[in-house]
Amino acid sequence: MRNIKNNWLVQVIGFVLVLIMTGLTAQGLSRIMPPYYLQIGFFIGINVIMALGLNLIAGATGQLSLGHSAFMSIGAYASAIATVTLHLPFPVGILLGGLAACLFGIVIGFPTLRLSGDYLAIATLGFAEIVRVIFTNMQITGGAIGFLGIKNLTTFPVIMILTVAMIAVMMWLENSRNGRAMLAVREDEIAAESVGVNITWYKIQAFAIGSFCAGVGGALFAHTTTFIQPTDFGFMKSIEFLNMVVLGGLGSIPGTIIGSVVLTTAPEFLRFMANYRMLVYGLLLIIMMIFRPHGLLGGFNFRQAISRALFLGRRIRQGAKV
Amino acid sequence: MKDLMQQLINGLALGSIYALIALGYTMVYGIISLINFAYGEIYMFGAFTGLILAATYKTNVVVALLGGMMLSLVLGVLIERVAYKPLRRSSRLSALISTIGVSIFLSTLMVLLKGPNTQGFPKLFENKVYAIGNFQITIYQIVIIGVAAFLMLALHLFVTYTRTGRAMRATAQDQDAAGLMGVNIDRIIATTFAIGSSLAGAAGVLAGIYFNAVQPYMGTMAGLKAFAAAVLGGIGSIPGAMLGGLMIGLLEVLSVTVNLSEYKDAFAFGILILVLLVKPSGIMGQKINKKV
Amino acid sequence: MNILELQNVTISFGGLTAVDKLDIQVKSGEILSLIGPNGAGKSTVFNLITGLYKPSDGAILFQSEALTGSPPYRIAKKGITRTFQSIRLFSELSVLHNVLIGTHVLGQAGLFHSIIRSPLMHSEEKELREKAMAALDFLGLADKEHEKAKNLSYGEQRRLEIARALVSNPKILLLDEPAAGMNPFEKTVLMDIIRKIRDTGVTIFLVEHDMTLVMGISERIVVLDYGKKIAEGSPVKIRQNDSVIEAYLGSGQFRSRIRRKETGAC
Amino acid sequence: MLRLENIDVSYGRIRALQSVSLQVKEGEIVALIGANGAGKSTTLRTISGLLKPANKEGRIVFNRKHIFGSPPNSSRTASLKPHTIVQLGVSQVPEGRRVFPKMSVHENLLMGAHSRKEKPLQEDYERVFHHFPRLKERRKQLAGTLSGGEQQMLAIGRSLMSQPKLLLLDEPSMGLAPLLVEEIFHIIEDINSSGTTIMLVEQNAHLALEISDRAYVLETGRIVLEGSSQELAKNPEVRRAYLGD
Amino acid sequence: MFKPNRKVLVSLGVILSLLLIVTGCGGQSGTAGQTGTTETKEPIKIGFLGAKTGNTAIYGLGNLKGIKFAVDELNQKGGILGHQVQLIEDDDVGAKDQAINITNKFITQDKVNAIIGDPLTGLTRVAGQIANSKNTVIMSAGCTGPNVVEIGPYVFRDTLLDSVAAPATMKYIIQEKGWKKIAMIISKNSDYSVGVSAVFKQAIEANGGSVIDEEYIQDGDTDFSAQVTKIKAANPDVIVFGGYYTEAALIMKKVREVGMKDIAMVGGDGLQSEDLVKIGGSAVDGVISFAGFSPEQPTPTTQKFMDAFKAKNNELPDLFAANGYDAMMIIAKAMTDANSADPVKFKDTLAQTKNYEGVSGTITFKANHEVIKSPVYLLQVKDGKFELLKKVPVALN
Repeated sequence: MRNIKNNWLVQVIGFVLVLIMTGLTAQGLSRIMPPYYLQIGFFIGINVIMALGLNLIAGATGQLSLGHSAFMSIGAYASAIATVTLHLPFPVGILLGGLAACLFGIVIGFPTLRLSGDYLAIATLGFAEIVRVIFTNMQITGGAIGFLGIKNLTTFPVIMILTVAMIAVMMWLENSRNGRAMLAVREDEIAAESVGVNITWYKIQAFAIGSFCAGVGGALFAHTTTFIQPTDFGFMKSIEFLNMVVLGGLGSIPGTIIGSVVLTTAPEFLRFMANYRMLVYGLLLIIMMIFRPHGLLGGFNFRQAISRALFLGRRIRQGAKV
Repeated sequence: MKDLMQQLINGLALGSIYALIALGYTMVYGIISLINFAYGEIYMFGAFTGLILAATYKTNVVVALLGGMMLSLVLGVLIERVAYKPLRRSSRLSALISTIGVSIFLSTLMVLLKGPNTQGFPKLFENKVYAIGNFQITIYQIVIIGVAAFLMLALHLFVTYTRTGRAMRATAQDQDAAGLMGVNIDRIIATTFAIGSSLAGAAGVLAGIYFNAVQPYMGTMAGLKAFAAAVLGGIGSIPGAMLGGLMIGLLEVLSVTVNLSEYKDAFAFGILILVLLVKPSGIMGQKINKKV
Repeated sequence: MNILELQNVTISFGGLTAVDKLDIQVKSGEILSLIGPNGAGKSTVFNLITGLYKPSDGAILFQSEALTGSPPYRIAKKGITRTFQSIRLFSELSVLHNVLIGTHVLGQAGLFHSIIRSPLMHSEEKELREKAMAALDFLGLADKEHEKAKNLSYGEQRRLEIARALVSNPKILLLDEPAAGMNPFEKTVLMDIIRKIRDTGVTIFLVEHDMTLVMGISERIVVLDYGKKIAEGSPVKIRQNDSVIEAYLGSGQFRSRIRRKETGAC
Repeated sequence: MLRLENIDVSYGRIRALQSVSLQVKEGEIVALIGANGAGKSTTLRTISGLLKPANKEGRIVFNRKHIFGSPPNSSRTASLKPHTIVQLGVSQVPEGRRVFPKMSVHENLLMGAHSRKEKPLQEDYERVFHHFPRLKERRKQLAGTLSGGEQQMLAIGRSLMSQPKLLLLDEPSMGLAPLLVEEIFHIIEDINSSGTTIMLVEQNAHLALEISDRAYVLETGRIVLEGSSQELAKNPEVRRAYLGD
Repeated sequence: MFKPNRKVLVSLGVILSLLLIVTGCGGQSGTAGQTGTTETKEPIKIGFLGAKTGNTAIYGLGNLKGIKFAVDELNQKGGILGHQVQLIEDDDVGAKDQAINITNKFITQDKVNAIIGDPLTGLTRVAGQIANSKNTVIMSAGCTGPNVVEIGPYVFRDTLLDSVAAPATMKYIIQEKGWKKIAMIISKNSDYSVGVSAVFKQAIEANGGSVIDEEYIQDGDTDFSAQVTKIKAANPDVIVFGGYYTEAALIMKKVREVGMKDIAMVGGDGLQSEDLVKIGGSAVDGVISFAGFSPEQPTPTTQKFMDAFKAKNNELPDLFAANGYDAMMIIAKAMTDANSADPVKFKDTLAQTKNYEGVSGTITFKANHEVIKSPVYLLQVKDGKFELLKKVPVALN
């Protein structure tokens, strides 16, 4: 039993099977679900991927980034250029989008990671503004007029498969040597260094993976909306992703997912508020932070809770023996 | 380049407004290390207050300015009470999100109250143009630069020589030690919010007069630029905020002069990043020692 | 043989010389204590050894190899780990995770292996977990494995820090006031643990204030005052050293100018 | 003058102080000794209001006024803030001096007088300069540029500016050369004999027991011994643990 | 964990009551047309897609006012084909993802018969894709950029297109006014401005003018002193600004301030708003813009609309309100003519609209159902009012 569980091949096959199942389920769902709900599902998927990326940067290694939408825009434009201008297939477009964002994440990461806390925040914010201005003035992106003619290639199965894969990878990562080192950087940089963790490397890594996610999210976004403009990736967009991560519980993967779901659907739920919707949205942010400053699931670890429950059970059994 | 001098004056006027908002950022940051994203909205609120006073109640400039400052002050204190004070002991990120909530709330509220349209500012006094040599300066520019300079000077004197000002500096340097000296930390924080907000309010009214445009979302970009200015100058440093504000104002204007106006915003933030890389604590900021 | 050597090490902060031309030799396999009044520069010495501070002058040799200029994580990889005076745990993480992070230098599996869950990663993970549990067991923390680090008592936190530093099989362990905040019973347990660690071949370099502990387990003691070494030798020798007594143990020189009246205990 | 009854203090789930009770009488010098991490500074920080006791039953009373806890036959629980406690006449010289580095010596002294609403008089300065003549020469200098000893003097002088009835000193000898330590401790005695009650946290037990009238020994957040300093200095346990015998 | 104390609760209470007061103040702005009276027939549902908050709310709310006015008018007359008209409004905040969600909601949840919006080209393209694929008519009352009606037979717009009006305007100022040295200002972050400016530029070259200075601004900017200083140094005959009235008014104030007393600004119908004069005051005197109608010599339809609108809303309609009104009315007419509110049926009738006399101009849909407004009016501000300068007929093909 244990052998099977730990067999690598079995795990890989299992993972692929799960992805295939997800794809099939999604395919089925997209036939029977009302388009409105299906469409919201699209954006939940995209936002989960985006927020998971930011969670790795801000939640796992503790670097406040206010420029997540810039990486999203890089991914969106890169994938659009790949599929429209270069006629490459969509999966290649997604990959290129992710890699382009990842590359920028590393390039920006190296110098700016010397900065810490709020200085990093303002530097990433500045970077995002610069990226936006450059896209506004570039020929290949269509400038302010926008990038036209992107095909609607993002299907529900694609989103679902990528989202599930991303969640799985994030959870695996969190529970590996590599992921633990990232958490250590967040918790205490000095202590982390003193046990041999190269903090710069893990910070860059977080930035690279986080921006890769953002790039993938951007690619999916571009091929959902079929048309992108620099104004789609403004400062408030970065803030939205930060809200998702913090609202759910910074550093918690289930929290991030819940945060993304809540904030993606909130505008829809709040539609009945008509004109007061954004007003309420602002208020909700304040009230949430006051009453749950660590987020909805802040300080709550699913894995730990489960293992603790099991552990307690074991202890009781052992106790009975003694 | 013969209009360089002219552009410098334009930049100085613009920079004065950034500097006034940046002062609020920097003061609050200096004391509680909070980036208050709602400052841009306080600036917007100040501008609207000035507008309402001038347009509806037909007050003169001085009343509009003081009224704008006073009401912004009240708003600032209210924000501190509601959205920041309950979060003093939570993580700074929660406080940050809370201020973002305030920012969204205030700008939306203003759209609901006054509509999204840009509104002109009633003419409070006649604008005159003085030609000096081959450049000119308008009364508005003189007033903007003058009032901003006066407020900054007043703030400097207040912080340097008054009992409260001293307590503010002490709190910024060492909050616990200041408490042990009998400084009421809660009140100092509220005072800091109040002063910062009234300066942002003043900036709003001045911007209303100078640009003649008041609009519910005017605070977002101005707030970001002022924040950049505060960091550029060295966040927590009052002279730094003035310097940073003026620099960003001048820089924007100069980017137009050298035919790169389309990259105007990129310039401001680009320089900011460069400065941070060379001197991570900003131009006049103190170096932070890594504590072990 | 000297495992660690400080040669003429000097560092100053803003004009204040915190460590002044310091020479210390740590012999392989010994328990060496560094004592001195608060603020004498003891923790600074540890920070210099572990690379958190760069000395403005002098050299630090580990197994005759210069450490100076290496970043802290590389120094840890070489086999120097430490605890901190003000406990620095990964406080939101579980006890087990804290120690697992301590095994970082033992592992190989990087990002790639983590993401594809390779067999290498699995076997390594298993090995590291066993090691971590062994370390927790050794320090008597095995039953707290799922507790968050911040919820432990002072004494337990100190022990967890030791477990974290110890789990990577260091050659030398730097303990910065390990007994601070412990009660007398915990202190005796700690002394035992330190001796046991040494017996596994790990050199111990210790900063401590508790004289019972210092005098009880040290083989040699170095006394620091004002950033300078003022004495070095066996516990017995140190206890009799006049300058040590004056600077640290209490001079007895200071005499109250006002005759204090006898007051009864209340 | 000052009375602590059953005070518990915790950081998170860690209990830093456990039912600590002690008192300081007018005119005394009382020392608090113990190892690092035993809870000495925590005690002083709690008295000054920087930390709040965790238990409602605990009580801190200064000159019949409740700093914390509810007076008998009253349901109102007092929990004064640091600035109010200073106004009552309890001033603390914190560990590590904590002078305001970017302010001049003069401004630091002014900060010391902050709790008194009126402007400090020349004689207030004179009293400080009487104890610390060196500060007078350096009035205009930034506190951050002073030497360690001078900073300690400034920290004490700053506290004196509030005309405290009770002065709390946290590790005044920390990081100072022996000669300087002696100088400062003599000044502490002088301050005491000119009428200020003193409570002293000191890691150097010799010094502490020599200067004080009475002392408390703290161990892992509990008071394990108390008595007159002379008796404690003879106590074999104390001698072994803290005096290096 | 934070325990809510009394002060916080009180403060929250204050905020909430503040919110209630505000809500109360604006309470009348519910959905129009839901009066329902004695109707038994299913109402015809029209979705309004646009921003009601956010940076672009100014255009969305403009549209909405006109549409509501039209809906009220229709319902008073007994609705369309005997059905009352129900307007469903949703706020997309100017964001594409929200626009997509709302469009889907309109079509599949609310089952609207037609959508009016979004005034922004970008969002119309995005929403148009969805509406077209789901056979629902969408008509933008504001967008001017390319690649909109090409999406498919269900996508319409009723705006005056720059490709027609801009060349005519440039021809007039260069050849008739003789202003050859031109300074251009482009708002770089506005697709409208970049789009219309490109057409302007082409036309300038075609008519023998030259662009001697090109300055960039951004929508939302308020300080134009630097750009104006440079323009003054370049000494042009005229300033061409493709953009919106807010920035135009602010630029003109600065232009007059630095002493360029007589120079005119020429722009597109983005300048058409009462606010141009409200913000700019006397500084905007002489500003020339093209438009689909002339407020000074309005057709009876336009005049009637303007009077009634003013009576109701206490302000003159702006371009977006007029376009919104027309969009609703053209759709209503097409439904009536087709005798069906089914988009599949009435979209063809709609595409055949010829010479419809709307309040924003005379509207014709070309063979590819792209909109043409003819004639184009050139207007000039004089003493705070737009006056007719010239009427230019446009070929309908």
